[in-house]
Amino acid sequence: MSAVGFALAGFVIITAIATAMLRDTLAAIIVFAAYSLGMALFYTLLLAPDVGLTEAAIGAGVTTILLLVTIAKTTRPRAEKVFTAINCPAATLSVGLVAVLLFTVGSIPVENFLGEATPVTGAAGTPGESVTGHYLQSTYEQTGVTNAVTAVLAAYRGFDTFGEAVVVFAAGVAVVVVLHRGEFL
Amino acid sequence: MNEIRLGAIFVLLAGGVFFTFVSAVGVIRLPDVYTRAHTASQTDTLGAGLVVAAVVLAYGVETEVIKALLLLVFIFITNPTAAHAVGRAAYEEGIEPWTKGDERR
Amino acid sequence: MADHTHDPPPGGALLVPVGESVTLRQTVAYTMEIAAAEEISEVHFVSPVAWHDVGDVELAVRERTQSLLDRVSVWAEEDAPADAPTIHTAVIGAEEYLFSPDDYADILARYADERGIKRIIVDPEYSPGGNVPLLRPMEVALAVRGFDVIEAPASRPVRRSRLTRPGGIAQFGLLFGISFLFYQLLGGFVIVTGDSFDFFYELITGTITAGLVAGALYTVTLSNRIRLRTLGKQLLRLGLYVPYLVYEIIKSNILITTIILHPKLPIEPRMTRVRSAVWGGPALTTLGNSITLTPGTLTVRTEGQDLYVHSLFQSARDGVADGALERAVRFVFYGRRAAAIPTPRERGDYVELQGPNAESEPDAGAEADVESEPDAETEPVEEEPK
Amino acid sequence: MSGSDSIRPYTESEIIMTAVRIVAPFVLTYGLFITFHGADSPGGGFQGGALIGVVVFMLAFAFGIAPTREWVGSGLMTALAAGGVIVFVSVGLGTLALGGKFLEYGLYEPFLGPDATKWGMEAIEIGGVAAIVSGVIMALFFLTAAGYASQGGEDV
Repeated sequence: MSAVGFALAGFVIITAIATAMLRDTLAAIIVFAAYSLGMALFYTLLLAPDVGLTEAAIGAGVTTILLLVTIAKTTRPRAEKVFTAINCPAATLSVGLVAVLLFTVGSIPVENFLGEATPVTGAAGTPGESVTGHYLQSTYEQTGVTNAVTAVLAAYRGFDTFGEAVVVFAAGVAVVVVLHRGEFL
Repeated sequence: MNEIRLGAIFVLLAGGVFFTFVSAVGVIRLPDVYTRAHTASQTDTLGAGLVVAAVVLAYGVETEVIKALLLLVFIFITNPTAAHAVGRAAYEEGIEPWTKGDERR
Repeated sequence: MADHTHDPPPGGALLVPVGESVTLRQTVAYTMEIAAAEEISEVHFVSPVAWHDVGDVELAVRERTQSLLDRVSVWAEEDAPADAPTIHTAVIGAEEYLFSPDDYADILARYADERGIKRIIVDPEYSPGGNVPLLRPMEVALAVRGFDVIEAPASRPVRRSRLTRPGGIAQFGLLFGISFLFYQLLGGFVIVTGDSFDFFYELITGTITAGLVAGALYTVTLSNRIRLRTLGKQLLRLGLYVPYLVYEIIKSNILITTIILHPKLPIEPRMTRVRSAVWGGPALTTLGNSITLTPGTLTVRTEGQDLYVHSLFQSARDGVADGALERAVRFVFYGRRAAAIPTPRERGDYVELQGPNAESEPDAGAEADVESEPDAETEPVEEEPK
Repeated sequence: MSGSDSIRPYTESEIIMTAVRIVAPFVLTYGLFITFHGADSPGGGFQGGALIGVVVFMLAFAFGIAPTREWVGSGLMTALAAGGVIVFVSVGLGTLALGGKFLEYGLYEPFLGPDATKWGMEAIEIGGVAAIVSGVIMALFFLTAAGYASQGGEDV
């Protein structure tokens, strides 16, 4: 990862922590928008422009607006302090969970009990690599589509995407129900 | 020729970064929401403009150049509008502009 | 849930929570109207105050609230009918930590229950927690507690242009063309350079897109006053204007950079008002945004042809007063002959609202008299409650 | 704010309204472009749908939420969100009816020619995902802005 990548990663982590710790909801929303923008850049840097585009449009744009409308309609609690106190047990638990996940999904190479380095997911010789390679090699001839991400979403994992789309729809319906409205208005 | 182009790109990028940096300094140094709205949007416009100019120079004649120029057009429409929206919201809220001698920072 | 510790007053009573709001005066008038019509015997104006501000600020808050209540009771007496109801004012919640809408509803409900009040009138613009919007949840909370909550019909009038304007086939066609061209531009003109599949694909999707865009927005984006010839000329002159604007931007950017980096920060911000000699949305927007783009000046508000410009230093202000940009915008929209016009300062259309040369109330920058007369040249406006 | 007898009307800004009028068609075109070109370049239904929804947000901020809601209409949002699900299911069930698996686009080749897979994916991206996302985003915005229905709170 380049220096720009590290700088962006630092920015993203700082804004993420600030979002969690700010007591003023409005400030937290604004910092969260900055976080989303940083994430969008980060995804683009990692050659995932599709995800970056989604993050910029949904994370920085739509979510911010929806959250702002929500505090405009409900309350914006006032804060005497700028930052909330850290809940130490919860913070420890979260950090521990993230660490365990990082090792188990293979984002960080560790030595197993035999003294061999476990491979990072997607690295040469791992199952992840062969799946990635398979998609990248055969997507075009199988689907006629050059963007492998779209092919995975719409063709190889079409059923999952269907579920995802229905979840989005269900979320909308749930809001209608929660707000006691009979229709989508 | 190539060195000249590279140098020009470098100068434009450096200028863009410089003006963006100045705008960030301005946001911190200036006293109130109106004066900050000035610098937050305006110095940015030139910064973005210079960076886009560098992109145009780097790509040469391609369709990407037209896109970059379009980007500039939209920045020139939306950026001042956003600054105006910020200032307007402050004015509608009844926030009085800072004047010289006012201690409020 | 309202358990009555007192008998209700014979003629009934009204409770009105009050706080700083633009529609407070109207709410008081409405309350007294109701009181007169229904021969109410008691009206309570109550100000819930949250003591977030501890220490010496508390006293100031208390005094401000008391003076507000005094003002309200003076208004109420002005509007009172012959057999005036007794007017009570009170500050409540002083010892409590008010936070959520429920907290506000609780103390209001307690006050009302103690005095047997069943009806509450709320001011639509009133927000108890300062800039914390609580009104609707508070109303709900009060209604749940069994009160009859009435929202006073006072509202801040809103003037705005209509979203859609009448449009015809010309507007549709023009927008269709623009959208189609933009679509092909985004695709890098694959329609020309690509193979037959690309051609059909871009043609079909482009047409669908342009059709959707034009169908959805042709009444929004374009007005029926456009004429292609004028539009073409304007675009051509806009092409001449842009380099000039860019030059101005660079010039003032360098100026503002030196000011920001200057250790003493030599700024003299001031609000000014310019009655510009341009009218209509596009021209006004071009002028307003050009003023904003030129560092040192920021268009804060538009009222008809009036632009409220916040400027950072004297030379920027002089630029606005001398109207160079205004002249250029007039050239773009109305042609060369329209550009020769006296400067705003010569016309007397330039007013400083702050500083030593301030026109009216010196400290009234934000709340200066900005009453708007309906302007003949502005877009059609409609009145509607906010 | 002192209690002045007359109320200063709230005027929407001419500058913001005009800027939105100008920018809106380009954003909508771009949103549809991204939706249509998800197969060959970054983009797709989710991203495009979000941009289409954002156009409505822009109009709502410039012209007021209530007028924009009337202009959009609840029917359109319902049609987009529910219609999207129906389109998605239909494309999938269509292949089942032809004797294949769910979303086995290749079976549409007799009707759509050799690029059937691509057309099928376009159909679910555009008719399905983009429609659902744009409809739900608009609906969420207007629903949240309108607040609870129990208070009859229609004014925004």
